[in-house]
Amino acid sequence: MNLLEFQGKQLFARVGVPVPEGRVAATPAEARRAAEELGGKVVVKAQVRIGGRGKAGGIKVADEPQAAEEAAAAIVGMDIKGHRVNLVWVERATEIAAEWYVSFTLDRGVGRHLAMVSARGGMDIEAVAASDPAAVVRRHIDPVVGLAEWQATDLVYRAGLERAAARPAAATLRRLYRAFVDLDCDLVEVNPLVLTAAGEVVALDAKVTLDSNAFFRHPDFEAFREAFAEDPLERLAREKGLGFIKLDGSVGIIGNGAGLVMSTLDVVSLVGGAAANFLDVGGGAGAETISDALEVLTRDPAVRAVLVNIFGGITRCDLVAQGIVDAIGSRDLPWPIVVRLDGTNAPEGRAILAEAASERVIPAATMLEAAQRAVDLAGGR
Amino acid sequence: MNLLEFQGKQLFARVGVPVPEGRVAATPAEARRAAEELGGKVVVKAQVRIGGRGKAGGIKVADEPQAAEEAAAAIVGMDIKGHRVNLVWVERATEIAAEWYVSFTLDRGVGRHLAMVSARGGMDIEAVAASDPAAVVRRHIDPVVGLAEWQATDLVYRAGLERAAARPAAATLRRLYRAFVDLDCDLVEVNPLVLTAAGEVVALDAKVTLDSNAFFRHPDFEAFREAFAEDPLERLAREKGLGFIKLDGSVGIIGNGAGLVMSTLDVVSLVGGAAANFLDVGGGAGAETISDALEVLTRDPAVRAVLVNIFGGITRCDLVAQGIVDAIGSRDLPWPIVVRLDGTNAPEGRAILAEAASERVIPAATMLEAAQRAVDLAGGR
Amino acid sequence: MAVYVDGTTRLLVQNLTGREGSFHAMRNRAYGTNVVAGVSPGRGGQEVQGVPVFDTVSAAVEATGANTTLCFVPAPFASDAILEAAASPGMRLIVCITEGIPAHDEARVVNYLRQTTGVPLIGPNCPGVISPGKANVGIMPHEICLPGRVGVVSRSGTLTYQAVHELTTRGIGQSTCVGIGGDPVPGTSFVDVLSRFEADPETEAVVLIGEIGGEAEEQAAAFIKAHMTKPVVAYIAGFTAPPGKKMGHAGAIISGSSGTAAAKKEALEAAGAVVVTYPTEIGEAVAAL
Amino acid sequence: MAVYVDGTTRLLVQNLTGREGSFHAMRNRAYGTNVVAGVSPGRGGQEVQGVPVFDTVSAAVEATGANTTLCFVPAPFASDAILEAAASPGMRLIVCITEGIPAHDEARVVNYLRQTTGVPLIGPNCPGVISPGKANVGIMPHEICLPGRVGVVSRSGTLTYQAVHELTTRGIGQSTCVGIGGDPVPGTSFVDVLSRFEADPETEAVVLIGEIGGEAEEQAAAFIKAHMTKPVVAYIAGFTAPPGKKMGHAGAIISGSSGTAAAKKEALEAAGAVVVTYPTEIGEAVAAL
Repeated sequence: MNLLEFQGKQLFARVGVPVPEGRVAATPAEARRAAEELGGKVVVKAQVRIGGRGKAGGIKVADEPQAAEEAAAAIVGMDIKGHRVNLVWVERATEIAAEWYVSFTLDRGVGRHLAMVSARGGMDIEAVAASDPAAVVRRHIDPVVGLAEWQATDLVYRAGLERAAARPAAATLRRLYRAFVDLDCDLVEVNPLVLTAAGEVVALDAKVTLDSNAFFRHPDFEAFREAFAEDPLERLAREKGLGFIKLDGSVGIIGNGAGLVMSTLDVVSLVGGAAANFLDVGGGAGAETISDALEVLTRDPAVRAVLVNIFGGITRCDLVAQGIVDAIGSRDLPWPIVVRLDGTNAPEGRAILAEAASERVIPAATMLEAAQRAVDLAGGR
Repeated sequence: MNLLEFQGKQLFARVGVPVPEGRVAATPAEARRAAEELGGKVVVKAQVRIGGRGKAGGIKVADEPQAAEEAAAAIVGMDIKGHRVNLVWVERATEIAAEWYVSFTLDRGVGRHLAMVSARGGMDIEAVAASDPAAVVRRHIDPVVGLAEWQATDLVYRAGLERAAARPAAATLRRLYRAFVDLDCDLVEVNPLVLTAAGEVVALDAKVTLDSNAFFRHPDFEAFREAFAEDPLERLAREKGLGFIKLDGSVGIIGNGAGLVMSTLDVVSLVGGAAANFLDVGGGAGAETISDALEVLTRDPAVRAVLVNIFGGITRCDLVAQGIVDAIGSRDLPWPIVVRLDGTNAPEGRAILAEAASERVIPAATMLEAAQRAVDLAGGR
Repeated sequence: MAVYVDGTTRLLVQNLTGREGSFHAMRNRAYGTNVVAGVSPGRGGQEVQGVPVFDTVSAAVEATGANTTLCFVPAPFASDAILEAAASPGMRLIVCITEGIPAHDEARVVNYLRQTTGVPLIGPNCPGVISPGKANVGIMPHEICLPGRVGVVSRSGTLTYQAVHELTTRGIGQSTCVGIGGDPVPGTSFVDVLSRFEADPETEAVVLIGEIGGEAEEQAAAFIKAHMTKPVVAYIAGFTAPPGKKMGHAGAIISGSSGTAAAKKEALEAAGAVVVTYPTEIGEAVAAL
Repeated sequence: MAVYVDGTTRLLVQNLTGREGSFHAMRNRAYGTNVVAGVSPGRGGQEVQGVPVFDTVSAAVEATGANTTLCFVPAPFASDAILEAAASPGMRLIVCITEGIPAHDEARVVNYLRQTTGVPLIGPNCPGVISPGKANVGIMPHEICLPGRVGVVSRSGTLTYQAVHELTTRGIGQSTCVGIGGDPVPGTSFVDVLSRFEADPETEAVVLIGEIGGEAEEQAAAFIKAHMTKPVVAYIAGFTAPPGKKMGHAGAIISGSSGTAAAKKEALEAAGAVVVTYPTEIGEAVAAL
């Protein structure tokens, strides 16, 4: 789960990483009050879960409260790469002596944590990494023991961060790493981490992605969602425990397992159709889950036909069939459903569908056949 | 540093291990007040840093305050294996359903932590271990990752602790292990850890040995000493940073390195003498350390001659010699000093002693010769 | 002997008393797998359809000689259960079905196993491993399998079934099918399984099922090029997939251009693998080898 | 090639800018050891009598090809410094002089090294290792050494010197002298060193210096009995030592009757070693072999 900047900064403060003082504002008037409370020069920053807001005009410096109000008026409501800005973060301006880049993430290629540090922080770090790879120091960290003090120190000196600030910089790296691990983050990225004119190390930005699998350890993290401008369909799917992503086509896709659903998307595309969504019911889905998945698709007016592609393993095809029959019985589904069942209890599942004998349900023997039927029924592309 | 029971229990409380409520008392009147405050039946326990106080009569149950006062009167001032009782611990009596034994220590043989758990806790655990080794379950713990939840559970079931209490027992083991590691203990031993009639797991005793090398992480631990009845000579030596143990003979021993000092004790014994002490100045001793060591020995009236046995490495013999010369110059030392110097800067050291030309200083060429001269000067055994 | 599991497998099921644990343990037993014990702390002494349950892995192994474990322990406790299994003497394989284990727990456990016991872990978040006709350790629907000489390895659960199904419906049997799972830090990689297939006399060809993300397929391609003499047919899912989780600039810096379905297909083809476009082509491609 | 250190040793000194670090580094250099670099974070770019100082071990190794390190870092930071050295590619030996490292830090580091890099660690709390005439890496007073064919290994710092002194004054030279240190969890055990001496063509006999406590001498005895063909002369200190730290009942249960000087002497004699009573007898006993 990607956090907004100000939420990431709240987490940094928990582990002792200094961040500039600030306030959240939803309106220009609130931004003005925030600037008045903070006093002096402030920065007004769009809170969106996407990069590039600086170039898009989503960050403005304001010398006094009136300017902050005007900046917020310009930013709130902006569209940044499809993300609407609902909130701004107003924070005290920082006098910058140096800008660094720091991130902690998992390197899936080796199965270890990866620290990346650069003395050339700022907006264009990807360009720096591409043009001068040595400018971004990369070091793997053994997750068994974590980031040792020597390793934080080594990162600081090797990246060529300002020598006079080596101790606070290394200490900040260790705190950010602690946030990464103890708060179960998939990513902690600070760009820039700055050295202030006063010699302090401060996180000026915060890009934090939380591992939602670990929310059982952090029940308070659910509350972060309240500030998001979440798509209502995606919110409904999440609440039902379904993996859902909205797409542009007309064939609604329901499948079990991300790989099979991705493959179904590919096959629908290859036979000339386009998927309306990605919807993974996960492993071990029962009748209610399938029924819920169909309900989610009813909310999307772009859907013309639905393809249910299930290969049972831990999921039982009889329960899937029962869920389809239940959904048809309780709701007036506006489209035909092409169903392909194989694997655990597939014969029982096919029998349940045959017995229900609904004309809305079209059985298919193979994945390819199912995709072709669904695309035909949706009227092609 | 071995702690008193009540100090160990203070540490247990810090990590969430339940202990009975209690009070420290130095006099019978204080013990009475403690019993009055606690209410009901109490146990009055001698606070000494040695085992076997139960058998020695150092633990008494008191049904009401008057009995607690009488118990304290009997216990305070007792001598238990050479340890005088200055304090008692008055604690609320516990209704015991089962008594277990638990300890965490380092197994030097394999270099790993060792957990030992037995369902047969109580006073005679060593006898249990000797007669029925299987009754004490032993498991090594990898210090890199610590005591995992599964391992605590395994210890509980394998030791046959009461099944109904498996969860709180395993949780208590993990907390005790946390105390062992986070508080830098060489030993955490609870005998008995009890299951109460109410189903709670409570530490009824606490034997905790702290690693004084880690006191830089725990500056508050120094204060524990205030409750000890420490030998004044040993206290002085400790304050001077010297490794000192008082012994029964007449030859004062000063050496560098525990091995060399032990060897010197052996050689003195083999040539018919007896050491008055074990005194290790450690590695890298300077002139002042040697001078301090000699001062400590002046406080021991049993010393008749002193043997300084130094093999220089990180310690420099010239500084040792200077320390001896300084001590002779500033104090009237009451005994002859046999000095054997070899190793780093030994010629310089011997020259310094020769130049000082004190009749109190007798150089010796070898360790054996030095021991023989010192024993002779002390008048034999 | 087959890869990973066979007639010598003595299976322990962790959380046998759970709904999924008991369902799949009984399916595996019905297939011929020797299910010898279950573990559920606090339930020692009970039985699940004749299979004895123990409080701890160590007690189960001592009593039954279990040498393989199948873990259905819920995600918050699963990494601890894997460590428990790995610490047990004689354990030669851990298969973990559990999905949703926190990434940091998984990274710690996988690295710790590599550094210490070296007991292979398949999964987490995987369908397990089956050697058709010999043993099934996992949740794969064994009805779709057929004994034979093609090894199957996949990051995706249900796509594994799809691939096996395509083989079986064309009469092509499988030596062993391994679902390594799609989690960020899988205990077993494509390369681990490919090297076993290469060494396995009962395997003559390999089907590899990959998907977008990570570098596992690229690493597999490098291994195939350098070490495989047996032919490999591959399928990659996700050509039209929406972009996944954004990992900030860090993700872009780490992965560069790798990780896309097209890049993976290209790498595998350059290594000499036959890469098919539809899952239905898997069987045809193997038949054509 | 001698055991552990020789003419190919390229020595890095951790905390070279400290009082003891610079003193002993210069002594080692004067003896002929190739001291190539020092590390002191924050002092990179400085020099100590011509030896360049770096901020980090990785920078020092990259610039100088150091392959052995001698650590004088103070106890609170020493375990971190050991891990830093162990993580450096090409590092083949770590010698840690530092005394007073907390026992849990030491246990973690030693176990972690065993599980991962496998780089040998001598110490902590030890005098180091010297191959007379070749290299001295540590704080041993090399004036007392003589090149020759007797290997010396000891848990005790100053008793090592005493033993070497007894040999040299009788004209008996040493191949390598190793002080393994007397800490609770030494990085290197008697057995590790004995096995190197047994394999070393330049070593013909071994002197072992033990002391009360622990089981290291008993383990050495078992190794000598099972694997050593070269003669061993041993000395044990502590027959009249006062009882050490009481480790509760736990200590008594773990150690049983082992750990006393008498038990160690008995075990070594039963393994075929010559155990002498006075340190002065060490030279005589070796001469009599």
